[in-house]
Amino acid sequence: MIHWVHPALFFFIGAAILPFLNETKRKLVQLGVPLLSILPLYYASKGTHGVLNVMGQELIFGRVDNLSLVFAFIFSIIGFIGMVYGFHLKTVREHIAAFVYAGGAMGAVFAGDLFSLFLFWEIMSFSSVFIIWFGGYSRSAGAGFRYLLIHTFGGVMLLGGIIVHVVNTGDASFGAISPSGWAGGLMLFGFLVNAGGPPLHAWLPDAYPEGSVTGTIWLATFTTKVAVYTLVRGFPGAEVLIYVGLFMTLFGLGMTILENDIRRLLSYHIISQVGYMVTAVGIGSELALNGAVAHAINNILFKGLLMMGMGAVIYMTGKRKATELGGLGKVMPITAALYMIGGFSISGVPFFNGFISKGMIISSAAEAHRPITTLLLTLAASGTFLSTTLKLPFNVFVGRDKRLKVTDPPPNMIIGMSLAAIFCFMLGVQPHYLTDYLPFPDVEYHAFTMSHFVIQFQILLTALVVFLMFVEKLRPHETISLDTDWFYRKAGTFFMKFANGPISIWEEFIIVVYKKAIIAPTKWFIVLCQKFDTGVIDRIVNEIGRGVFGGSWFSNAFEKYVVYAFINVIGYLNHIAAHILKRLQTGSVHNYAMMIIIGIFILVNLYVLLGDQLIQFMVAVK
Amino acid sequence: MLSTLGEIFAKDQLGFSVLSFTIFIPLLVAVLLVFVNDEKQIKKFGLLATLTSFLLSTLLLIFFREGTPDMQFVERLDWIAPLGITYHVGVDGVSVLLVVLTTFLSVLTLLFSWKGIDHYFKEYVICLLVLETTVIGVFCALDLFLFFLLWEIMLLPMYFLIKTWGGARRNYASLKFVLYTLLGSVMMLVGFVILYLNHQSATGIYSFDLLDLFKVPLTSEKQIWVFTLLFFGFAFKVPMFPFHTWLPDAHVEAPTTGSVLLAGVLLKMGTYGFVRFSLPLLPEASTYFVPLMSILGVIGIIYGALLALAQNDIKKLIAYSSISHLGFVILGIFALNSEGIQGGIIQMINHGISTSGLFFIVGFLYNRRHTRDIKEYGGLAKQVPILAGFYLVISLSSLAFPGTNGFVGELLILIGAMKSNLYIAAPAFIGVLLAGAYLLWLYQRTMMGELNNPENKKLLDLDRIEIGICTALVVVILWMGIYPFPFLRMMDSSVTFITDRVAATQKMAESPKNDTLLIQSKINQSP
Amino acid sequence: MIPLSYYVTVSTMMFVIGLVGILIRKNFLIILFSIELMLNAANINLVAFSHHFGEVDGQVISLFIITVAAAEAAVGLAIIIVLFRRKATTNVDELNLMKW
Amino acid sequence: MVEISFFLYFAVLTILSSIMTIGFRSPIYCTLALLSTLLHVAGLFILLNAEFVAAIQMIVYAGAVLVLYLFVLMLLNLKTPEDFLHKQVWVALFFGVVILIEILIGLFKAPFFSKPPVAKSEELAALGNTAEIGLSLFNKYLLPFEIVGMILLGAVIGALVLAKKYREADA
Amino acid sequence: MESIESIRPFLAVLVSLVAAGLILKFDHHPNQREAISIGAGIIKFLIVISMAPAVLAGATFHYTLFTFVPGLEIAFKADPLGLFFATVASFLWIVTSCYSIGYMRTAKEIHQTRYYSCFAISVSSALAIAFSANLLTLFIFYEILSFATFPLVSHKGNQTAFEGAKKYMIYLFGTSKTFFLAALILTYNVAGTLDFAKGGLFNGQGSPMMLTVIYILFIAGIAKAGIMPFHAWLPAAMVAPTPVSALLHAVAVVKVGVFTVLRVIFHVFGVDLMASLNLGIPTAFFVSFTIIMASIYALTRDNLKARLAYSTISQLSYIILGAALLTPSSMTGSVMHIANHAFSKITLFFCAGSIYVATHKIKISELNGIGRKMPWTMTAFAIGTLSMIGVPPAAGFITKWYLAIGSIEANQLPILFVLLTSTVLNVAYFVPIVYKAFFHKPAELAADAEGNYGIHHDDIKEAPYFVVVPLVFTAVMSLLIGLFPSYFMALTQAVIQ
Repeated sequence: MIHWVHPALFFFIGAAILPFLNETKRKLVQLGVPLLSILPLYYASKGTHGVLNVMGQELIFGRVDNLSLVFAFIFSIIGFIGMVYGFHLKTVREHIAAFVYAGGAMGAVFAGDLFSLFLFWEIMSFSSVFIIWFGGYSRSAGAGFRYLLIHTFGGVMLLGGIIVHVVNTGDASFGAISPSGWAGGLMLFGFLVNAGGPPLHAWLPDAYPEGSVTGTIWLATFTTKVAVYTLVRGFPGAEVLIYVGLFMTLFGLGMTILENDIRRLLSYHIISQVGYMVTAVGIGSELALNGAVAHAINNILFKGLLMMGMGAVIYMTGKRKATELGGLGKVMPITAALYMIGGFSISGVPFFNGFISKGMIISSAAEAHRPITTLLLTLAASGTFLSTTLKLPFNVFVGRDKRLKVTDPPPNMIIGMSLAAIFCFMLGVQPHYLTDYLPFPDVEYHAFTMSHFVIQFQILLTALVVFLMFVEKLRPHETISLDTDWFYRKAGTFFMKFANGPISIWEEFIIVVYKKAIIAPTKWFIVLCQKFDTGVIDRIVNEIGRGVFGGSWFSNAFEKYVVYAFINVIGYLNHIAAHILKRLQTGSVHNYAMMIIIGIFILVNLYVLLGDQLIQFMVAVK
Repeated sequence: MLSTLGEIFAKDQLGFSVLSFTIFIPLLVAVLLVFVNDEKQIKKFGLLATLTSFLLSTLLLIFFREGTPDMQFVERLDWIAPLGITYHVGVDGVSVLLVVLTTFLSVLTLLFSWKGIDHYFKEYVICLLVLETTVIGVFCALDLFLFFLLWEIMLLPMYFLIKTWGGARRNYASLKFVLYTLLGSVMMLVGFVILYLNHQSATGIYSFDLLDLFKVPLTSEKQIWVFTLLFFGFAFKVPMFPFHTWLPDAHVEAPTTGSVLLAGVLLKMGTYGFVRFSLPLLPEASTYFVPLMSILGVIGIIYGALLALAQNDIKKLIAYSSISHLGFVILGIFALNSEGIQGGIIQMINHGISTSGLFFIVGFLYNRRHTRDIKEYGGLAKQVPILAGFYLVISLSSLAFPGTNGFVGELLILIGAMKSNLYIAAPAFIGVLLAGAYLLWLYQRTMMGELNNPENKKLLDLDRIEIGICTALVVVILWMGIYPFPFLRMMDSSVTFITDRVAATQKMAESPKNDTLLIQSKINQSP
Repeated sequence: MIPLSYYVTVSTMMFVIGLVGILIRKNFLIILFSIELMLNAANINLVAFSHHFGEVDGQVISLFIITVAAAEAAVGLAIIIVLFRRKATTNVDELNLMKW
Repeated sequence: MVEISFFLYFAVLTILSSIMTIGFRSPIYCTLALLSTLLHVAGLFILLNAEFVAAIQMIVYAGAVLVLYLFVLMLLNLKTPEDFLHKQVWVALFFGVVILIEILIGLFKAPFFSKPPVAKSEELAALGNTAEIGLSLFNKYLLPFEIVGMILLGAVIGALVLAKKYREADA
Repeated sequence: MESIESIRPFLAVLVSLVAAGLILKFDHHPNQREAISIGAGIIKFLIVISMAPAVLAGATFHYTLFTFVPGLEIAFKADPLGLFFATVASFLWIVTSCYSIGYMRTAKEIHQTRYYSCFAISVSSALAIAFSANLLTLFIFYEILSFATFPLVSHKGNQTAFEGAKKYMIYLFGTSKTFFLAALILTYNVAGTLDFAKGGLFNGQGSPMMLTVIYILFIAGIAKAGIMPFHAWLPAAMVAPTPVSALLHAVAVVKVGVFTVLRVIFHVFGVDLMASLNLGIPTAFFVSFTIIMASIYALTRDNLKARLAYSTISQLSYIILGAALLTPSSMTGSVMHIANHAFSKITLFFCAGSIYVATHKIKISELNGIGRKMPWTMTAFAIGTLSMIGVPPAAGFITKWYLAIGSIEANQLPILFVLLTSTVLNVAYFVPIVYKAFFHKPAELAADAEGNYGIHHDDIKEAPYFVVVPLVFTAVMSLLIGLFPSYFMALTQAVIQ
């Protein structure tokens, strides 16, 4: 006997073969896969299976225990229900995404170590976003994108936490983790993002209403519940979760009362319900954990039912705002009835499953001696009744008749809803089908006590009275409920502005810097250099050259006026002397005689005066 | 006389005076050409002369003995014996490549001149041949007087080349060229004479012989004086900043062959002078002047490059790029280590090849379009793909693209310079960068983009001779770029000899008991 | 005894007079006279020294001089006559054939 | 004292007549003054014990040469010019005086100046002896004597040739 | 470590050089030409892969071509890091060659011969860089690569292409010629050698100050790695034909950049020296800035290739970040990311090219609904996207995983947050493309700036097989590497040890 076949495999294989099948076979596969996936769950033996060694890391794909099994079961079941509900659809891709999504959720639930958990976690994120996109509303794409962003953010936080954890402890197995420190903190944050925890919860009411009618079932089921599963697994008894959970519960509730969009209202409701579970995990007692798990499972069922009901309304009418709807009870009686079953379940009306699980959580809070927590949770239960079970159906199914020409939805939808309703009721009256499979089956919890009944009825009646008193006030309004998504939408816009503004400027700046700060000054400098070269250096050279030529003028002048003048003067003197001599050449003997005499006289005198020196000179010359 | 001629033949290691033949064959043919008038014959003779010279010079490469710093192929002959002037030629690792470069480029220039010279063709060839003789002689001369003599004679043909076959402002340019060089060479002569007299006073023998002068020590102060004098001689020729302004003018106005020879070999004479004379003869002064020279080199690099970026005239651009490139050579030489000097020498060769190549390219364009204005061109690659291809390779070589010869030189220079002085060498990288900028920009402006100018649409691509010229250059570029080791090995021991000489004095300067203390203190004071 | 110097002084003065005479006179004859004066001055000197040293040589030479003077006179006069025949004057200044 | 008186007389007149020789305007007067000069010089010769020379002086100079001059003078029949002095007269006089002074200064400095004659009186007595002169002339100075003779001959012939009146055709 | 003298590294380089020559020869025979291209790619890949067993066994292949200048050789060495990169590059060349055939023929590009030959030279250079045994060889081929890719970038020959190519040149040459060359020379002067060595080549020489300067010069000089502020060339170079962008700007050029950085960090400086100089962490923070900024900027780009380009800038810094953190895990992630990013990003580029070929659309805003018409392309794109984001089990996750581990090992929590933020940003800029392609209704046709109407939505068909098959193949590969990373992981381990 095979001990272990990973149920996610069915989904993945299904997703893989789906595109290649014709319509009949495809529908068969659609229904068959979730059913088939239940089989291995039945045969699964508890323990660790499917250990894979990748890159030196042990990946545990199959840790089978009560906690994982019970989630897996419900995933299979709701998968089947969802497939039935969406049976009529001809689209393939949505189903592929749904299968991958479901497979991811399955995988995450069975993941025994943090790596494989993260692996499936991411698969979930990336497949679920397609479901939102397949919604086909104008806002789907944007909402899906935001959804994906936030989930990626949560995912990376988780990854960060995982890494820190693994590095710090050297242990990658997924068990209880201390919520303090970076590792725990980041992982907790990552889980809470998926659980719709504040302040990043806004993805939930933002994205879920934009999914397709059928797709929303899957959405409402997997992401948050896997998150609850991981919280239960990882952070049982983390004190902080109580406060987070309470906040979620009340905040979600508050928003439901204000909300007009019917699926958005339900989405807030999911937050509120998950808040219960988170609180329970925070309380951390065995009962509380049981309650959390039970409530998660119930929630999957009744929330699926509610979503299916409203989905049917939307599917038939094409309208999604409470103000536009009304009086549908006459034309869609089955839908209305089934919806009411879901409504009763969620608000904890006895004999419906919510009664059990909510009771478990509230009593665990009481047992933990947390009166305020108990009180607030109780209050929230009445609020739930008020909004989901009374206000919304009243406005949609009763209320002012808008005379919409619709009928009940196609049978497969009815069947899907019915199946869910049956489960709700069945688990409400026979809770041990559930409680036996809870992680702590030994814990005794008796839901059907008198006090529980009484308290619950009181609460519900109070809520009913309030509703009747304020029925007019609770008429739907055209509201725009502000939520934290406003912040991150604005932040997104702002961020894009930032990206388009300063960052772009920075980027342009970098590019411009090269032009302006490097190229342009270089060009400028080059021009400067050019000027320097021609204007200064070359000019100096030319000036020197000119100076040299100026010098040549000078020397020319010198030559002309000094050197030549000297020679000329000598010439002139010579000339004059020659003239004199010529004049002396009189031919007159007298004159000659005179000259001879004077000459002799001079010579003699010279001889007399210089005779000695001359003699010495002559001697020296010799 | 006959016996001394016999001496020449006996001295050479090849068995015949290969250097003298290399040097004087062009001259002889030039003389012969006086009596020839047929243009074809002139071409034939000219080509024959340069080719012969080139082939002989390749013998130098083939028979060159590596691993010794000694002069090789030495020929020595008393010339003016009473004054100690000899005809003494020889090559070592520093000069042998330059000799071959000269003969090589001469062949190419002569081939280039096949057409484009429309008047005085005979005189033109004679000028080229005489120029070749003198330049080879300068690179071979081991006698300072012979060196100086050839150095001066070289001016003549160059002057005529610019003056007769030059552009519009040829008178100005040629005069500037000659005056500049003469001014420098006069100072150089004074420096030589000081060396000469020093040798005489030390040994009692008059000698201009370089190898003799090596043996005579010179006091530090004298070295500084002589260095300064020689500096002007060489720096004007290189030209170093700020003595460069003759170069753009001369290049722009000179005919293509003039530019080629001017850039290819004449400029090397300056840097060659530094390596041949300044460093080994005046090691202390060289050390002393290292900061100044390096800074001038770096300024030259950046300044030349920046100015090249500013030019609109292709030739002027390349002329300024020469200043930049020779700045590298100076930087390398005055790193005073073997990498730097080797790089400097290799860079001389590179610059000779690549810048000549660029001038050839410009010459091709000019022969076709008769303009050198960059704006007139653009998108030519489509019209003249072969030219564009060669142009690209040569440009890359010039900008020191890895795989071309330019890179080897620049790498070695920068290694040497960085080793020598990090902070001075660092700005040189800007020069490296700018070299890429101006050359590629030039290429882009001329060759790429749209072929807008209708005149350019009639351009013809290179003909067979032109392709031959370019191919020869590109082969050398790639050979030296990819496998430069043989060239480096040739000059290795000569360079080591020089660096050893310099290093020896540096060591001496470090030891305290020496008259070089003065220098040392001066160095310390210098910023 | 009359000292030698007296004679020499006389001779000198006479010589200078002859010299001056040559220079200042235009007449060829007077110039010849002046020459005679100078010769005589020389004669006086010769004879005075001859007397002074007690030797007869001076006198002998003075005789020669007288003889030569006579010859000179003869030739000179001949020239004068020729000149006069040509130029009809004895004025030396007019004999300027050497002028160039 | 007599001797000095005679000397003074001869000396002074020699000088004076010399000056007159060059100073008279008329050549005739000049000739006569020259005659005077020569005669007085002869007187000086006598004072110097040179009788023979004195005799010759008178005979040859005064008798022969001067007569020759006079003849020529007559022959030429010269007119007395107005400007008998040359233009350079002052220059000549200046230099004449200077030269005279210089020579005289030189003479005064000369070693023989104002020294008594070295000759003895008997030698002096013998000086005037013609025989002595003759002996000397024909022994010691024979050659000069012959030469002088030749000179005279040459002068005579020369004078003849010069003075000969050629016909116009010969000239 | 065993060292084998073998010509194989050089042969691997040579093959595509020869191919380039042959391609030029077969200028007018497109079929032969492209067959040569592919054939050379296959031979090259086989040569490369033939070295793998020995290298994995701890040996290295050496081949010294010749001495370049005294003391420096042109030498090739196939060590694990080089082989890693060589495998990626040579393998993707085959794929890209096939893709090019489809792309270039369909887009009717000009100068195809030039394109193929330059392509071959580029790949050859990339391989040479991968197998360089020393910095000098690396530098030479680095420059040749820059240059050989220039004609590819400016392939279109219009003004934009030239502008882009000019910028490309200015950046790459500018930085490499100044900083890289300076760093190389300083290294040589300090260490006396340029041969890569395990644990660095400095051997204790050089002052810390000097080494730091050298390191900074290296980082600044290797602009191919696209570290801010030296990244602007990359978007500009996207004017190239898409196969060029794909191979060169997802694999060869930019990877050469980061590969060089890794070489510098691992084999020039060595991990120990890096640690002792305290250079790693500052580098990590520096590139973190790039990661974030480039991602944010990618968000604002409407041009698909520009967005991919900025994504590349961001992703490249991952690799450097990993190396800079200097822990074993981070280095593993770093080296692995070379392959991961290569396969993923090339898929994305192929898709962009496919879209262009089929529709001539380049803007993301025009891609509405295109996924329905081109399902294969856009599915591959989605897979590539997932890998880029780092969704397990796609290849990108391995990187992210190891890098994150490394950041913790290095005690750098901020780095971890950078990685995580970057992941979110990756989603933010990639996912809209996917959902637009699949879920948005096609926009009304509007005339573009030149007055041409694009292809009507209904007329859009899937690109030709030569285009689609490679991109699907690489998409699958990027998944497979994530699932079966053993080959690359083994090489990576060999690098790290």
